[in-house]
Amino acid sequence: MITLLLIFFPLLAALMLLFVKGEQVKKIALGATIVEFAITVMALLQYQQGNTTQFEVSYSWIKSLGINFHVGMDGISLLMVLLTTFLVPIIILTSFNKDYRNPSRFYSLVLAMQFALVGVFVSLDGFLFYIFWELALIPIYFICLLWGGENRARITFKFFVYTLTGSLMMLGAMIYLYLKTEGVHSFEIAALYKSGQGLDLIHQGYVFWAIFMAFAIKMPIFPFHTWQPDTYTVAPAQGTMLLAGIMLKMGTYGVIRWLLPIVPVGVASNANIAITLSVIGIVYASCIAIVQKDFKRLIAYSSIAHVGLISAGILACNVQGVQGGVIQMLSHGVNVVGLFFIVDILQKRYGTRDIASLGGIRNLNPQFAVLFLIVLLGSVALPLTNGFVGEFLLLNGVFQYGAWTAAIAGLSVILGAVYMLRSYQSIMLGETNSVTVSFAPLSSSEKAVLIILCAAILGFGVYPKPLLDIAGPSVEKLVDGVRLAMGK
Amino acid sequence: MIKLVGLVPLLPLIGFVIIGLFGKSLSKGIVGVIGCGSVLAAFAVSLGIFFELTGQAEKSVTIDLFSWITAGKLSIPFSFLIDPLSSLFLLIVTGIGFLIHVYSTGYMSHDEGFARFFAYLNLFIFFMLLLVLGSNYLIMFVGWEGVGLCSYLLIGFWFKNTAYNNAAKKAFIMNRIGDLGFLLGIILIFVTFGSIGYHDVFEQAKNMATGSPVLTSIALLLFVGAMGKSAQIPLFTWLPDAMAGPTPVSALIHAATMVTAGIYMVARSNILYTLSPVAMETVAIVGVCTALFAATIGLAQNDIKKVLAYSTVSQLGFMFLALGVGAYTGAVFHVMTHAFFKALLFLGAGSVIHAMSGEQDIRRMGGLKKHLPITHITFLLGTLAIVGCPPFSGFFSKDEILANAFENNKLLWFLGVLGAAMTTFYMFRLYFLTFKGDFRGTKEQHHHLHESPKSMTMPLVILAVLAVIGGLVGIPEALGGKHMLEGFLKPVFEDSSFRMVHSMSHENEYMLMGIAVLVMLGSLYYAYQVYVKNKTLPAEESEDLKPLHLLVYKKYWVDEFYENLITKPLNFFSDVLHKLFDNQIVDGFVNGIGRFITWLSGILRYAQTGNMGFYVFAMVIGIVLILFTRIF
Amino acid sequence: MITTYLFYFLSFLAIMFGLMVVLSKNPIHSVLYLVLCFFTIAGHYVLLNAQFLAVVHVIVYSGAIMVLFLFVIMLLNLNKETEPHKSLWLKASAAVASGSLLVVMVASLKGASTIQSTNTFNPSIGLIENLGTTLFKDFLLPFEVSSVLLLAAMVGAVMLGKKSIK
Amino acid sequence: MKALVLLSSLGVISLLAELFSFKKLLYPIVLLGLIATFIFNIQDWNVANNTFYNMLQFDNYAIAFSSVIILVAFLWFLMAEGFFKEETNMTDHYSLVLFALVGAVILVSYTNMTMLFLGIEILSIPMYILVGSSKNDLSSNEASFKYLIMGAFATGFLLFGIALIYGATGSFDLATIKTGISVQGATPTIFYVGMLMMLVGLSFKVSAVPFHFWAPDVYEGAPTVITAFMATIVKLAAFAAFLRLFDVTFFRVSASWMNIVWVLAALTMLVGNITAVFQTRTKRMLAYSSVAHAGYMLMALLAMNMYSNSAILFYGLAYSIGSIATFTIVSIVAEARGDDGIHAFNGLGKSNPLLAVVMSIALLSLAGIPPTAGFFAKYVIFTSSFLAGNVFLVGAAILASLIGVYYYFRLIIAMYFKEGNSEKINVEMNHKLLLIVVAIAIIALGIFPDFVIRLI
Amino acid sequence: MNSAIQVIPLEWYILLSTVLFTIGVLGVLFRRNAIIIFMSIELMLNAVNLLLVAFSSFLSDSKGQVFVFFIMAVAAAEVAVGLAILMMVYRNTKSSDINVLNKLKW
Repeated sequence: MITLLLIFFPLLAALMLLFVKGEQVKKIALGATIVEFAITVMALLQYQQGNTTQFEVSYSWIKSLGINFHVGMDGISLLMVLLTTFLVPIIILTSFNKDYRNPSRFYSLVLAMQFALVGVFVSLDGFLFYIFWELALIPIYFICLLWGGENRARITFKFFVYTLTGSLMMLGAMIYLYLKTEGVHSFEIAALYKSGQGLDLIHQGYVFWAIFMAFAIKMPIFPFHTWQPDTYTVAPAQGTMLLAGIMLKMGTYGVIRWLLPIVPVGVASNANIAITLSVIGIVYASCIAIVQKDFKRLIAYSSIAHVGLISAGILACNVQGVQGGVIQMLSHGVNVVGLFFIVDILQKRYGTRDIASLGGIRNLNPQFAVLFLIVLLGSVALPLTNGFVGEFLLLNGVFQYGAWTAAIAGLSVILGAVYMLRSYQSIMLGETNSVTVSFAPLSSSEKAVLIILCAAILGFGVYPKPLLDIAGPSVEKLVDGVRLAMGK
Repeated sequence: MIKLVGLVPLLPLIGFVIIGLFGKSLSKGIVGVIGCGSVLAAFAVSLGIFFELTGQAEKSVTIDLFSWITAGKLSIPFSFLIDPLSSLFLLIVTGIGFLIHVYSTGYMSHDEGFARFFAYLNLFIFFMLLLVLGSNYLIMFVGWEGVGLCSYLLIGFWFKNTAYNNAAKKAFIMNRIGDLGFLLGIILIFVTFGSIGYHDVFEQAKNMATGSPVLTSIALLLFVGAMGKSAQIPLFTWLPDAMAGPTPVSALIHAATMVTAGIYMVARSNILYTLSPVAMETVAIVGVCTALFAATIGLAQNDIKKVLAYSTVSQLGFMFLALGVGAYTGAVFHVMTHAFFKALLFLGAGSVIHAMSGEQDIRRMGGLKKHLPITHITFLLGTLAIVGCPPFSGFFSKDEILANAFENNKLLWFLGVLGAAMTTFYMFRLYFLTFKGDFRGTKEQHHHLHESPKSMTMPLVILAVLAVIGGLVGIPEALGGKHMLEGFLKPVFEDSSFRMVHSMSHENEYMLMGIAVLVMLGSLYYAYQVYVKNKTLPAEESEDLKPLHLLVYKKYWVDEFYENLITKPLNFFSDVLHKLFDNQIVDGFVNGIGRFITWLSGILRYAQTGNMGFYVFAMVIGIVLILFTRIF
Repeated sequence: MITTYLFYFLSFLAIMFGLMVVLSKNPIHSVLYLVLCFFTIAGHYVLLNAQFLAVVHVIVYSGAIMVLFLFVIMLLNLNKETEPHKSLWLKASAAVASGSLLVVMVASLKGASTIQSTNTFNPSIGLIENLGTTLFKDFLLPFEVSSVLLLAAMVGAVMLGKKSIK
Repeated sequence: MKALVLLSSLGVISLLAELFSFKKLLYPIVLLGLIATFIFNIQDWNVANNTFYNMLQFDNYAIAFSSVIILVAFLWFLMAEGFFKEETNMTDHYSLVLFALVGAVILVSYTNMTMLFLGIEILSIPMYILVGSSKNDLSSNEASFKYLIMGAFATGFLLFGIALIYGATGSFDLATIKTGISVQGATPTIFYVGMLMMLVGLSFKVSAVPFHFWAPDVYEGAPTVITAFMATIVKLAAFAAFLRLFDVTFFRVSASWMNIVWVLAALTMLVGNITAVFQTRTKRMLAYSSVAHAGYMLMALLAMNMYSNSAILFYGLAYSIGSIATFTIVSIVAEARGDDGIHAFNGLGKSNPLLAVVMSIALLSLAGIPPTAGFFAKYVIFTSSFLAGNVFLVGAAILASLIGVYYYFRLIIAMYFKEGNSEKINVEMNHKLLLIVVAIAIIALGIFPDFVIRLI
Repeated sequence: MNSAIQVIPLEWYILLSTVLFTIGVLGVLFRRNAIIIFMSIELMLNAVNLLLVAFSSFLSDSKGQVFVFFIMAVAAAEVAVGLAILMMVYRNTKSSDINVLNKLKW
C-alpha cells in the first residue's frame, strides 16, 4: 500500500495545486513533497533487509492484454525512490527565491514529474514502466517550454523527439518480448525476463540495442547526447535539476532493471560496444567540458562524463559495477543538483553564467565558497565525499571488465579535476571584477539547500553503509541471476 | 593506548571542525591554542602508542572502526593498523606537525586568514594520519587524496593571486594523475587478491612467484601514485610551484610529510616490490634520475624556497633510490632525518623571508648572519645535515642508501654520489649567498631586519637538535652502532628480508663513507671558493647565460614542454571536439535528420498540385503498379 | 453466326463511339456519341438475353441521364469548343497511363476461361419475372436501402441547386 | 438493424421538420435520437440471430463499430451545432448527415457486395454535398467537386472489382465468396484482379497513398465540421468495411494482397506525416495527419490477427475523439482570429487556457504520447503488427510517429511559447462542455483502455 | 437466336468491358471539361454493367442483372448530385474547366 501512496500522493498534490492561487503554492508544494519524503522514510523503516521485492501491489489493469498494475520495491528501487523524494523538496526549495509565472502550474508540473518518476522506479510491469517512462517526459517538456530560456522551443522540442525516438524503440522491443512470453502474453517483469532470456543470441542482440537506445538517449551516452547540453542550459534551473538529478537516473536504472536481466546474453555479446561508447563519452565529454565558457553547460557536459562511467560500470555487469552504479546515481543526483543550484545562485546575482567574466566571489562570501567547494569536491569524487564511493566501485566494476577500459574511464578522475578546478578558480578565486562587485548574502532557503546537500555529500561519503546495505542484497541477487543466465 | 588510536586523527579533525566553523569569531590566540593543542594531544597519544607498541610482542594491531564500503565480496572496513612503520610515521607527522603549528602562530600572526590557515593545517594532519594509519589501501587513498586537497587549499591559500591558484591547481591535477594510477593499482589488488587489506594482500602475495606480471603491474601502478605524490620524474613540476603556499606549509606538506607519502606507500607494500624486480628497478632508476635531475636544477635557482624545493625533489629521489635497491629501512630512515632537516631548512627560510619582508630572491640577501643569529645557526646545522656531514643525521641515512646502492649496482651508487656532491654545492651556495657576505637588499629591508619571535625560533631550535642527533637511531654496525631503527622496523620488512643481504664488509663501508665525505668536502670547498672567496653572484634576469647554465636555470624547460605537449594540445583537441566534432558532426547529423525531413516535406508537398488531372493520373499509376504485381 | 457478327459489329461501334466521346471537342457531340454508345451496349444486352435490362438501360441512360447532361450543357452554355489547349506531354502521359492500364488489365485478366458455370444455361434469367423475384426476394433490403440513397441525392441536389438567399 | 431503421427515420423526420415547422426542436430530437439509437444498438450485443436477408449482420463486430460511430456522431453533433444554425438548409443538413450515418452503419454490418456498394454510396453522396455546403465559398465548391469526381472514379474501380469477383465466384454474398475461394482451389485469375480493384476502391475511401490526393484538398476546402465528420466517421466506417472485406472474406488469399497493403501502409504513414511537416495551416495539417493515421490503421488491418479488430476499433475511436477536439478548437480559433494558420494559435495558452490544454491533450493523443488514448491505440497496433511479423513496418511506423510529433508540437509550441493575440476567445458553453468531456475521455481511454479493447 | 454468350467466349466480353472501361479512364485523364469527365465516368460504369450482364448470362444467374439496377440507380443519383455541384461551381467560376479549380493545393 505504501507504494501506491508513494506513487499517487504526488499526483493528488499536483492536481490540488492547480487550484491554489498566490504565494501559498510554494509552501504547499514543499509541504507535499516533504510528506512524500516522510512516506519514503516510513518505507525505509519498514523495509526488511534482504533481496526480496517488498511493498508489492498488483492489480489487473488491462486484462485482455496481460497488463498489470504491478509495483513494488526492492533495495535498488527503494534507493531510487529515496533519491527522488529527497531531491524534489530540495528542488522546490531552491525555487523559493524565484517567482515563476503561473506558480501553481509550475509546481503542479514538478509534482506530476515526481509522480511519474516514482512510478518508473517502482514499476514491475513492462507496460506500466513504459507508461511512466513516457509520462515523465511531458511535465518536464512543459516545464522547459514554459519557463525556459532563449531558443527553448527548438531545443526542448529536439529533446522531446530525441528521447521519444529512444522510447519508441524500447516500446518495440518490449512488445516483441511480450509476444514471446509463454502462454497468455504478459508484461510481468518475470515473464519478460523469461522470454528475453529464451531468445537466441542474435535476437537478444536486437532487443539489447533497441532497449539500450532508449536508455542511452536518456542518460545520455555519446553519441546520443547532443540534446542534453542545450536542454540543460535552456531549461529553468529547477527543470535542469529535475533532468539531471533524477530523470537521467531513469536511464541508468532502466539498464539495471530492464536490460541486464532481460537479455543477459545480448549484454554479454554487445556490451563491449556500449561500454566503449560510454567510455569514449567519458573522455569526450570531459574534454569538451574543459573548453566550455558557460558554467551550466560545463556541468551539463560533466554530467555526460559521469553518467558514462555509471553506464560502463553497470554494463560491466558485476556486483561492484552495479552497486557502484546505484550509489553513484544517488551521489550524482545530489551533486549535480547542488552544482546547478550554484549556477542558479550565480546567475540570479550576476545575470551571467560566463565563467570568465566572474571572479573573486570567495572574497565576498567565504561561506558560499566553502559550500561550493564541498559540492565540487563531491563531483570530482574526492574520498570521504559521496562521489568517491560510487566512482571507486564503478571503476572497480569496469576494471573487471577490462583493465585498459578502466584506465581510460579513470581519466575522468583527472579531467574532472581539470575542468572543475579551473572553473572554481575562475569564478570564485582571484580578485573581484566589475561584474562581481558585491554578492547578495545567501538567503535562508539557499543556505538550507546547500547545507543539506553538503551534509548529504559528506555524510554518505563517510558512512555510505546504510545505502550500500539497502542496495547490496538486491544488486547481488540481480547480478547473480544475470551472470547465471550469461553462463558465466 | 593503542585502543585509542582513533583519537589520533580525530583530535586534529575536531580542531579543524571547531576552527573551521567558528574560526571567525575566535581570537587568534584561541585558534592557535586549539590548532596546536589538538596536534600536540595527537602527538602525545602517538607517543603512547609508540611506547606501548615497543613494549609488547604483538607488532601489528588492527583497530576496526566501522564497515565503510561493501559490494559483493569487496568489503572495506574503516580500520587502522598500528605497526612500527605507522607508529613511526605517526610520530613524525604529529611531532613535526606540532612544531610547524607552533611556528605558524608566529609566522602567520599578521595574516587575515589565520583561522582558515589553522583549519587547513589541522585538516591536513587529519588526512595525513589517515594515510599512514589505514589498514587497507583505500583508507590510505582517502588520506592520500585528502592531503592532496589540503595541499591544494594551502598552496592557493592566498587565493587572490592567480599565479598561486594556478600552482595549487597544478599540484592537485598532477597529483590526480598519480592518484589514478594508485586507484587502478588498488583495484587490481582487489581483483587479484579479493581484498585490499594490507594483511590479506601481503599474506597472499608472499606466496606468489617472483616477477609475476600481475605483481609487477600492481607495483608499477602504485608507483605511479607515488610518483605523483612524491614529485618524481615526470610528475615533479608541481612541487617547486607549490612553494607559492605559506612557508610553514612548504615545510610541513611539501618537505616533511605529504611528499613522503609515496615512500611510505612503497615501504608499506614492500613485499609487492620485492617480488617484482622490474618494479624495483623502475623505482631505483626513476629515483636516481630524479635525484640528479632536480639537483642540477637546484644548482642555478635563485629563489630560496625554490632551491629547497628542488632539493626536496632530489632527496625524495634518493629515498626512492633506496626503496629501489631494497633498502626499505634506509628509505624510512631518510624520510625521518629529511623531515627534521628539511623542515628546519624551510622554517629557517621562512624566518629569513619573514625578516626580509617577503623577499625570496637570494640575490637580494647576504650577510644575514648577524641579524638573524638563531636562524643562521640552525640553518647551518640543517645544511650540514642535508649534505651528509658526519655525524649529523643526514650522514647516516644517506650513507645507508649509498651503501645499499653500491651493493646493488655500482652505477647507481656513482650517480648517487654525484647527486650528493651537487646537493652540497647548491646548499652551501644557498647558505653562503644568504648569510655570508654583504647585505644586497634595499635599505628598507635592511632597516626592517630582525630575528623572528620565540614562537618561530623555538621550533627551529628543536628541529636543529633533531637534525643533529636524529641520525643516532640508525648508526650502522660498521661504526659500532646497533641500528635501532632497523630493529624496530624489522617486523614490517620481514617478508622482504630475503632480498636484503648484508654481505658488505666493514672495510668497504668505511671506504664508501670516506669517498662520500671527501666528495662532500670537495664540493663544499668549491662552493666556498666561488661564493665566499670570489663573491660571485648569480646572474640577474637580464644577463645572458651560457647554454648549459641557461638550460639548468630554466629547469630544462620541462614546464614549457608540458605546456606545449599536453596542456595546449589538450585544449586544442577539446576545442576541436567541441566546435567541430560535437557541434558540427554529431549534432549536425542529428539536426540534419530534422532538416532532411523538413526539406523532404517541402518537396513532397509539391506532389499535391491542386490539379485534379494529376491526382487521377497518380491514382491510375498506382493501380497500374498494383495490377502489375498480378502479372508476375 | 449472326450473333457472332452482331457481337463484333456492336463491339466495334461501342468502342468507336466510346472513343469519340472522349475525343470529340464539342461537348454536345460527346453527349450524342455517348448516347450512341449506350445504344450499342443495349444491343449487347439484348444479345445476352437481358432484354428487360436493355430496355431499362435505354430509358434510364439514353432517356434520362443523357438528357440531363444535355440539359446542363445547354443551361450552362457549354456547347462551344471552349476547352483550352492541353500540352502535348499531358496528353501523352494520359494516353500512356490509360494505355498501360489497359495492357496491365488485359494481361492480368487472362485465363478467365477457367470459370465454369455451375448452372445449366438458362436463357430466361433476363426476363422480368426472374429479375423481379430476385430483386424483391433476395435483394429486398438493398432495394429499400437504395431509397435512402435516392432521397439523400434528391435532397442534396435540391439543396445545392437552389439559389442561396443572401 | 435497429440503428439503421432509427437513423433513417431520424433522417426522414428532419426532412419533415421543414414541413411541420418544428425546426427549433430538431437539434434536441436528433441528439435524443442518437442516444436512443445508441441504446437500441447495444441491446443487440451478443444476440445470436442477427443476420438480415443475408445482407446485413449485426454481430458484435458491427455493433461495436456502429456504437462507436454513433458515439462519435453524438460528439460531432455537439461540436457542429453552429453548422445547423443556417435557416434555409438546416433540415437538409440534418438529413444528409443522418443519411450518411445510415451509410456508415451499413458499412460496418454488410455481408453482401451490394450492401457494401450501397453503403459506400449512401455515405459518399451526402458527403459530396455536405462538403460543398458552403455554396458561395469557392474552396468548398472546389473540394466538393474534386471529391465527387474522384470518388466516382474510384467507385468505378470498386464496381469493376465487384463485377469480376462476381464473375469468378458467381455470388455477391461474402460468405459464399469466402467458401468459394477456398473450395475451388484454383481460383480464377479474374478474382484476384477484382480483389485488387476493390482494394483500390477502398484505399481511396480510406485515403491511402497514392490514392489520397483528394483528401488534403477536400479536408481543407470543406466546412470544418464536415472535415471533422469525414476524418472521423467516414474514415472509421470505411475501415470497418475494409476490415470486413479483406480480413474476413479475403483472408485465405491474403498472400496476394498483403504485400500491396504493406507498401500502402508504409507509404501512407510516411507521406502523410512528412508532408504535414511543412503545412502552415492547421486544417490542412490535420488533413495530412488524417492521411497518416490511415496508414497506422492499415497496419492493423494487415496484421490479421486477434488484435486487428480491436486495434482498428480502438484506434478509430481514439483518433476520432482526438480529431473532434482538434477540429472543434481549430474551428473556434479560426473563426475568432479569421485565419487557421498555425500563428493564429500563438499565445492561446495565455488567452484561453482551456482551449490550449484540451488541444494539447488531443495533440498528444494524436501523436501517441502516453497516457492518452492515442498512445494505447498505437500500442495495440504495434503489437498486432509485431505479432504478424511486420517488424519493418513497425519501424516505419515509429519513424512516422516521430515525424508526426514534429508538426503536432508546432501547434503546442505556438500555443504556449509564441507571443500572440492575447484577446480571449469566447467559447460557447456546449463547446466547453464538449472539450472537457473529450479531454477526459482521451485520458480515460488511455488509462483504462480495456473496456474497449475487450469488446471485439 | 442463340444467346451471344453461347457463341462468344466470355473473354471477349471481359475484353470489351475492359476496353470500354479504359476508354472511360482515358476520358477522365484526357479531358478538362467536367461534363465530359462525368460522361467518361458513366462510360466506366456502363462497362461494369456490361461485364455484370455478361457474367450473369454466362452463369445463368439473375443476381448480376439485379446488381446492374443498383448501379443504374446510383449512377443516376451521382449524376444528379454531380451536375448540381457542377452548376454550383459554374455559378461561382463561370467555367467547367477542372483546372480552374486548383486553389486548394500544397
